[in-house]
Amino acid sequence: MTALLDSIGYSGWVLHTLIWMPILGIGLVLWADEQRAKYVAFWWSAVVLILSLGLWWAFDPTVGGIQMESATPWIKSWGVSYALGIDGISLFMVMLTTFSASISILASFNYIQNRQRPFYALMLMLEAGVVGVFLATDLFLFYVFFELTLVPMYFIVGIWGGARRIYAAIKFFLYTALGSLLMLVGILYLVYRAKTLLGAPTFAYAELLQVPLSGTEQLWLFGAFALAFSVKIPVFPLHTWLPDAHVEAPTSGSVILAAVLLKIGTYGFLRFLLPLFPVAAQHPVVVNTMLVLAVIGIIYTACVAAVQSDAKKLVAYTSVAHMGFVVLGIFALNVNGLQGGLVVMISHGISTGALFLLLGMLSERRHTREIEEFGGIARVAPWFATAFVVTALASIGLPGTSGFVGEFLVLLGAFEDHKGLALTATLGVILSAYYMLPMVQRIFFNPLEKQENREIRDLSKREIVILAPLCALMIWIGWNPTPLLERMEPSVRAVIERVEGATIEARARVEDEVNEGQIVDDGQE
Amino acid sequence: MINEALVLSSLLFVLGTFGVLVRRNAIIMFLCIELQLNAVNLAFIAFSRLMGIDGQVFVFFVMTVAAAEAAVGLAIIISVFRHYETVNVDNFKLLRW
Amino acid sequence: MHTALVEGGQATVDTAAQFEPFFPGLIILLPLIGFLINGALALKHARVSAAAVRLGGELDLGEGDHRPETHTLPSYVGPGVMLAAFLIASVNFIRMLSVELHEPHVIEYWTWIATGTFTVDAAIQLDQLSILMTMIVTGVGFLIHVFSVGYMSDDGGYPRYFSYLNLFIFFMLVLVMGASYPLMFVGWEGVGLCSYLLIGFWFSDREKSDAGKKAFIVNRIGDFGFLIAMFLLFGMFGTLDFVPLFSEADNLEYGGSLVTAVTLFLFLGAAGKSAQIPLYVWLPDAMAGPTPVSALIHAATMVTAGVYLVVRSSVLYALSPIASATVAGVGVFTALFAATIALKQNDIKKVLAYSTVSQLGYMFLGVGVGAYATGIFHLITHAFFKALLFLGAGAVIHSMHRSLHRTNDHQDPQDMRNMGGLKAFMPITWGTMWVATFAIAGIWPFAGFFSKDEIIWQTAAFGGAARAPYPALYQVYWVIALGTAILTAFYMTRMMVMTFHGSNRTGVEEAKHLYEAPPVMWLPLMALAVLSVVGGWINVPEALRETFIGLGPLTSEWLHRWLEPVTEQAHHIQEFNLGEVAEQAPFGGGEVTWAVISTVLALATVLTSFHLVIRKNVRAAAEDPELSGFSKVLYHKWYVDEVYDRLIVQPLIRTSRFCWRVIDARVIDGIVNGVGWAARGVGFIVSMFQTGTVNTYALVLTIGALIILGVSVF
Amino acid sequence: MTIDFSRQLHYVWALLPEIILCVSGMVILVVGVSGRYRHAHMAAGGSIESKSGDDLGWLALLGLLGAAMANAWLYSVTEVGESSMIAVDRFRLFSNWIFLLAAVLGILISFAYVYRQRLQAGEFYALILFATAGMMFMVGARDLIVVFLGLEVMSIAVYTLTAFNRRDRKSAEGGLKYFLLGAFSTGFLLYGIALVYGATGSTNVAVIGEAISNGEASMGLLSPAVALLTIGFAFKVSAIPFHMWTPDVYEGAPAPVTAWMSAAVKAAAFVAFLRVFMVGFDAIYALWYPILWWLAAITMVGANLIALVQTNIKRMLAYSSIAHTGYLLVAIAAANETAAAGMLFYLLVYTLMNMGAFAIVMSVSHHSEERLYIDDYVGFGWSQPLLGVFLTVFLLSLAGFPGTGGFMGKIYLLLGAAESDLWILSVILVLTTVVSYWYYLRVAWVMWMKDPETEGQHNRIIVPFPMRFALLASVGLILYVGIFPSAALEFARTSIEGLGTFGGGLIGQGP
Repeated sequence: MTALLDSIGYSGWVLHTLIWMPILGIGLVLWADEQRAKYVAFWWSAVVLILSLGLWWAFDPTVGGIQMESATPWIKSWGVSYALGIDGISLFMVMLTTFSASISILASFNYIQNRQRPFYALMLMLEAGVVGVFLATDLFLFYVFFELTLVPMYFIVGIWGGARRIYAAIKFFLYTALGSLLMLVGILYLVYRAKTLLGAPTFAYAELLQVPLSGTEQLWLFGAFALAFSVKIPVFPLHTWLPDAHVEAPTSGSVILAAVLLKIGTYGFLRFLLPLFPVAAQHPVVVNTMLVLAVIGIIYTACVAAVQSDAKKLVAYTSVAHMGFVVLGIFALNVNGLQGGLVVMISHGISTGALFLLLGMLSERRHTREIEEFGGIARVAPWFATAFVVTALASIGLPGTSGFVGEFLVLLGAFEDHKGLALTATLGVILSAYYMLPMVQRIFFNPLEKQENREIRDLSKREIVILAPLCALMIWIGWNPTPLLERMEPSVRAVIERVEGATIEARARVEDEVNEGQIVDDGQE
Repeated sequence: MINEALVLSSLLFVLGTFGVLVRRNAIIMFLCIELQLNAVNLAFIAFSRLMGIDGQVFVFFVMTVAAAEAAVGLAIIISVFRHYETVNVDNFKLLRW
Repeated sequence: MHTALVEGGQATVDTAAQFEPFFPGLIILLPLIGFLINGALALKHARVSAAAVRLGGELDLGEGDHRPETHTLPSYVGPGVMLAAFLIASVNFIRMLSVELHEPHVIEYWTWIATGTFTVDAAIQLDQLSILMTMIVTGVGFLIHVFSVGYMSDDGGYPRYFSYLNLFIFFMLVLVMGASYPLMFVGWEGVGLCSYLLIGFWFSDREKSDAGKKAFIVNRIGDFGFLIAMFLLFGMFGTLDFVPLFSEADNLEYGGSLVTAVTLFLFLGAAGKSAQIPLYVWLPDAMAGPTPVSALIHAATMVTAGVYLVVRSSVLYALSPIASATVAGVGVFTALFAATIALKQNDIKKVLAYSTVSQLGYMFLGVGVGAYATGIFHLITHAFFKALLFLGAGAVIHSMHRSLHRTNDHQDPQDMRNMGGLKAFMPITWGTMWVATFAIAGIWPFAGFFSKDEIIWQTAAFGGAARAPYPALYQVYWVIALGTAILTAFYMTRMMVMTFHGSNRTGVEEAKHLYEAPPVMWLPLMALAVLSVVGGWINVPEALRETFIGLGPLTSEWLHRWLEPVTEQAHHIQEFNLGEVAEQAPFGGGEVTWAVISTVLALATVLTSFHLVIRKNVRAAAEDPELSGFSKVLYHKWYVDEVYDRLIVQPLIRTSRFCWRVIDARVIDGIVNGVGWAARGVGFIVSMFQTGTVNTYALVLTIGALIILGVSVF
Repeated sequence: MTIDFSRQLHYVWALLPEIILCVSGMVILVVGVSGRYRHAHMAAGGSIESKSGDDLGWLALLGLLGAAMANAWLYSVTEVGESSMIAVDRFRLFSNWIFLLAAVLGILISFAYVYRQRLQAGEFYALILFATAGMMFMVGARDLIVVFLGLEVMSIAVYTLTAFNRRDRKSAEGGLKYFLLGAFSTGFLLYGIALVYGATGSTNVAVIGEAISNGEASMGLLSPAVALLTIGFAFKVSAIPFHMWTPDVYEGAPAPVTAWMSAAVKAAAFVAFLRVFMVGFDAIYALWYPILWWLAAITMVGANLIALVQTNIKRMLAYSSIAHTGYLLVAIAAANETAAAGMLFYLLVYTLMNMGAFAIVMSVSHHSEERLYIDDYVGFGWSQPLLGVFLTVFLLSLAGFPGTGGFMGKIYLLLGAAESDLWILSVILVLTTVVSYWYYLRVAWVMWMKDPETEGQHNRIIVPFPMRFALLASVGLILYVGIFPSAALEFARTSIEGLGTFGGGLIGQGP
């Protein structure tokens, strides 16, 4: 396989292709006629997916740094370049994106009944944007893609969403934009520092890594970046946009949102926050703040999820809890925690994505998402129920599914230095059963009382095609995550080494400054 | 000498400003503005005693411009009067908030 | 995967040169294959029956040979894979018997999780303990599978049932054969999952579905402890594989706080899985599942996993006197507590459920006093007689159910008040169940006598050890254990009498439809009955064998010696730190004396209670008056469920609601929306300056000008 | 060619674009009052088919083309000798491009409006040309006298244009308000000029700068002078609290005039503002920097907040334009080369996007003054998808979204602010940008996301050819600049060269 890929120069063009193919697809979709747009969009995204699969082999798992790099000057006077690259952290995010994009397009065939062409065009635009976010190695380019993902999502939620779609869309948009614009100022600060150092401004990630920053500067910049990413993740208490957005979004929007958009935040932590501001990232106040927020997120949102009457909202809240695990893993600041965080990201993408797909299929059939409206559906739709139970179990981290591997590693990592917090976070294991099982029971089990429920159809062939790979992945990752882990490890190690490499003097300096009361940690408010 | 002239100029200017603030008749307001311009002219003339001829040249330009402004301004006031039958600015409140 | 297993098996033989495993991977793999086949059939069948449900009816299963193929194949595949697995396990067992195996035999298949600092392989560990557990699981499992063929024959979810059952065996084998804590945890939660699925097998019934959910959630509380223990262990040892971990454990300080924490958290896990106080509440509810499931999961195998866990970690427990005392204490109090509740239950399965909780308590008492092999011993005998009791109860319920169903009677088929006099209709069931009752009551020479007596004796001996940590405490334990044995004899006799003796209370018409279970069901009963008699003879202590109680040459202390490689490390620690155990019980008397006393007491209780209960006028459920006084408290299980609901469940739900409705919706969203509204409010107010009057504009302009002038000039 | 201002005739060459504009304006006036046009216009009765005024429009465009050619030609000349009243530098020429662009777009979008509203085409187009010439005077001025003259040439023409629609009450009212307040503020500006003259003895910006840095100026006169000049310019750029006229005038003025003036007048004022302050008052940066800091901050915050509650789209865009003033004031407060270049670039992009947005507002209102409420846009996107997408692009660009020129402009401004360490101001800028998202996106959601109660209310929208051209050009340029900004950025950056040396920006600290 590797030889075949080499012979076509795969690693030279694939990254560009993954961004530009979907953009090209926008044109194709708009050009196709209304009824065929969905097929065009699906097959196009499937081609992108297939192209991205080659990364599995083309990626060199021994390299810790960024590979397949390429950079073309874009805005010379600002030092901006169109620079792409991939490493163990972004590899799976990219594949997850192409995968969930295809899946969610396929899942929209019935759901989206009007204005199909713009819908699929926006989906492809979203795909391009998200892939770009994960591939960009230039902060300017990253920021551009980061913001570009907002627009299609805004319209997808706002146009094809539910009753309160506009509120949800604008809330999503403003929340995210607030954080990201402050990050922009942070980026510019870095660039300005780079300019005074190098003589010319640069946005290149590799060069910005070289910029020496004082402890105070790091803390401020960390705050700016962390706010942007924390909103995106979302970290408690910045999470309230998420349930609204999820509930109102059409199925495919929810899927993409859960599967990849949230990951942009945690990806940002791994790619930018930790390496760029290593001193701030290990400052005890910062670490403890982030960990406490993560743990609150895990416990609190699990509780809130449990009392939701809207199934989609319930799953939306569980997303916050899952992402809390990721943050916990990241700020454990060790190999286990980070790798676990990455696995949770992947696993959450698959399992929560699948849950949203299933709930979408359910509401397509019944036109409601109220849990109370269902009951006993396993009797009329046994395959549906099977898929749902498998997914739900993966979501609550049953061993043997992908969810367990990630959460286990996260908690293992967090436990090394933060026993109390990790112990509290582990309570999330109990709470996950507390929110998930009652929902499964009330929808699929219990007596089949309502006539409408009796008429619910089982999975169609298309739906099986959508769900089967997802379920297979959940179980495969649960039993054999090593191929994933070994591809991540060098990159994760590089991040850890960078953080640990930040000198002890620098750390001491920061502490002195804090003791003198010069800085206020604004990392999270 | 220059100080007295400047004080007078500024007094005139303040007077003009005050007029604009308190009067409601568009034409009177415009006249107050003219008063301000003349205050400036006075300052220019005063300065030009020390600084040379430029100031006096400037005054001519100001006068010319003031004349042009007067022409346009009065035309606009007439236009407004056609619609409102008044030149009291308190009545022109179609555009607000 | 098959080939990988076999190859892997052959590749790593040299860790124990003498022992040659015989396809051990297949033991695990076979039930998985069975699960896949049955699962596929179940899915296929489910579509058909779903179509029928959608039309408003139920699928007509037909009788006998006319059943759909989805129903015949599981009958062979389900028990078939179990038999095959049992045979392979037996081969391995026999091979192990013939060699001296001091070190566990670990077979690695693939790297499961490897992050660079933490590695755990998908590996199985063959040693004396795991092979024994494997034998129990596959052997008893096979019998119960066979029984199920008869018991479930009328059920619409037949293939689904067998797929769950096979899956359960798969996870149970992962649990007992896994070579590391994480892998054990996979099985640990996996069996929990299957338990959940099987308890809620008839998911259309809200109560049954609730029971499954309750089991899962309560188990997860235990799993929380297991997880924390694993994290602590990883911090202490840097590995979670059994072999390196336990060999490192020798270096730990005796009674250290870390090891105490680890063992206590592990015990939380064990308490969840094995239904000990305070997490026992799910097990009685779990009786909602099909009765063979209760026999397999909730009596013979899964619920004993906690005991297995403690024995597996015996090194750690031996190092922590506090944890051991806790284990023993929780065990003995659970034994007593559950036994009291069992006294007043009328549902035949509930009695057995509380009896199981109680017996599990005995096992924990055993492992808590350092008698690890004895704990396992009771686990084995209990697996035989409790499985037999449940299957017997299953046969009774099966018969009752069919009879009530045919006569359109809506009485509860599990309520003993509706039974009575069944001896006449079901003689085999009656006979085998009495065997089991004698066994559980601890009557010589049935299996339970040897195992339970050993536990009680070890408690006394441990409490009297030279440097025993809390001698008084152990004496209390010993007294309670003895007392509970009497209670056990009483409630079991009561159950037997109410079910099989006295007058028939089913009703005349119904009684015509009562009959003995088919051979496919009673054959396993017979097999288990035999085991319930002779099962105890594998481990008769030297002291008893010197007297007639030991049955002479028929018996041996085999189990103790067999498990010695697993437990010797723990025993060394214990001996080193506690000194020799006592030869005398607290009130004097040696092992033999007390064995005689206890069996006499038990026999006396059985006889007395038989006459007491048979004379009591038991009325059918519908006519039975409400209980009062202390009986009512016992009948209502000390109101523990209600207390939990009041103290834990409801507050949790209320807190959750508060978090959602107040913190999320009011506070956080309130701030978010408030900022939005405030911005627009300010905007609105500021826009009010835009009055439309030129003078206002000029005034604002002038004020601005004055400010700027002021700032720049002064 | 070299221009030597010691020879009076060379002023003609240096002012060639302005002269061409003035001449063509006069020609249009003369042609416009000739019987043919007057008659044709009246006879047609303002029906939409009448194209009588179009000829004059094309004539005006021809004049603009001539000016553009002259402007291009000026790139080839070099200036020698004493510094004069007129600058021939790239800074001026770049600004000229902005005015020419604004005028071209303004005229292109006016065609339909002019005949729908039966405006006198001749005077209308001529006044646009005159005003453009005034702007050019303003930005080319190295002498405060010329600045003043240019300002007045521009202002008087714009006053007239504001009140141009005599049939419309609002137009007249807006014109009056603009006129009164404009003249009032001119008084402050003039007084400032007088005091500068008194303090330094010159009205030439370069000489003033030298005098100040040599310490020859009287600070007692200079500080009120700078304050008064700030007030005068702040009025023209409509910074809060000197902005009060803006919403009223923008709402009252004929829509194409609003579109054009919101971009061009602001640009002219800003460029002159920048030149006077950065070249003339560079040495006393510390004196005026805090004033501009606060002006920028208050303007950004206030305008964005008020814009939130607007229901009329013209008025909303007016407040949005004030908000953009705030962003641009950051550049002046930063006062360094990057900021200056950023300002030029931003003005260019702002012209495109703001006029584009107004052009669509005009087509939705059927080239009249109706249906201007945001709620009238319900269902607009789906019945006019192309226009809807265009408006969305314009709004996203105004909001500063990546992929559009507005984003690049904002980044440029922020980079300028960064160089002067204006971090707090940068944060205010981005925070108020978030606020602005709300009202820009409100239009987007009204037109795409709300379901209309009545169908077909946007079916009769007509976009005549010139406006179509203007829209396509604007969208194309905005996207082009948003995706490939290098050429434009480079152009803006090189246009700053030779403007002067700035040292002031480097001493900036938080106020």
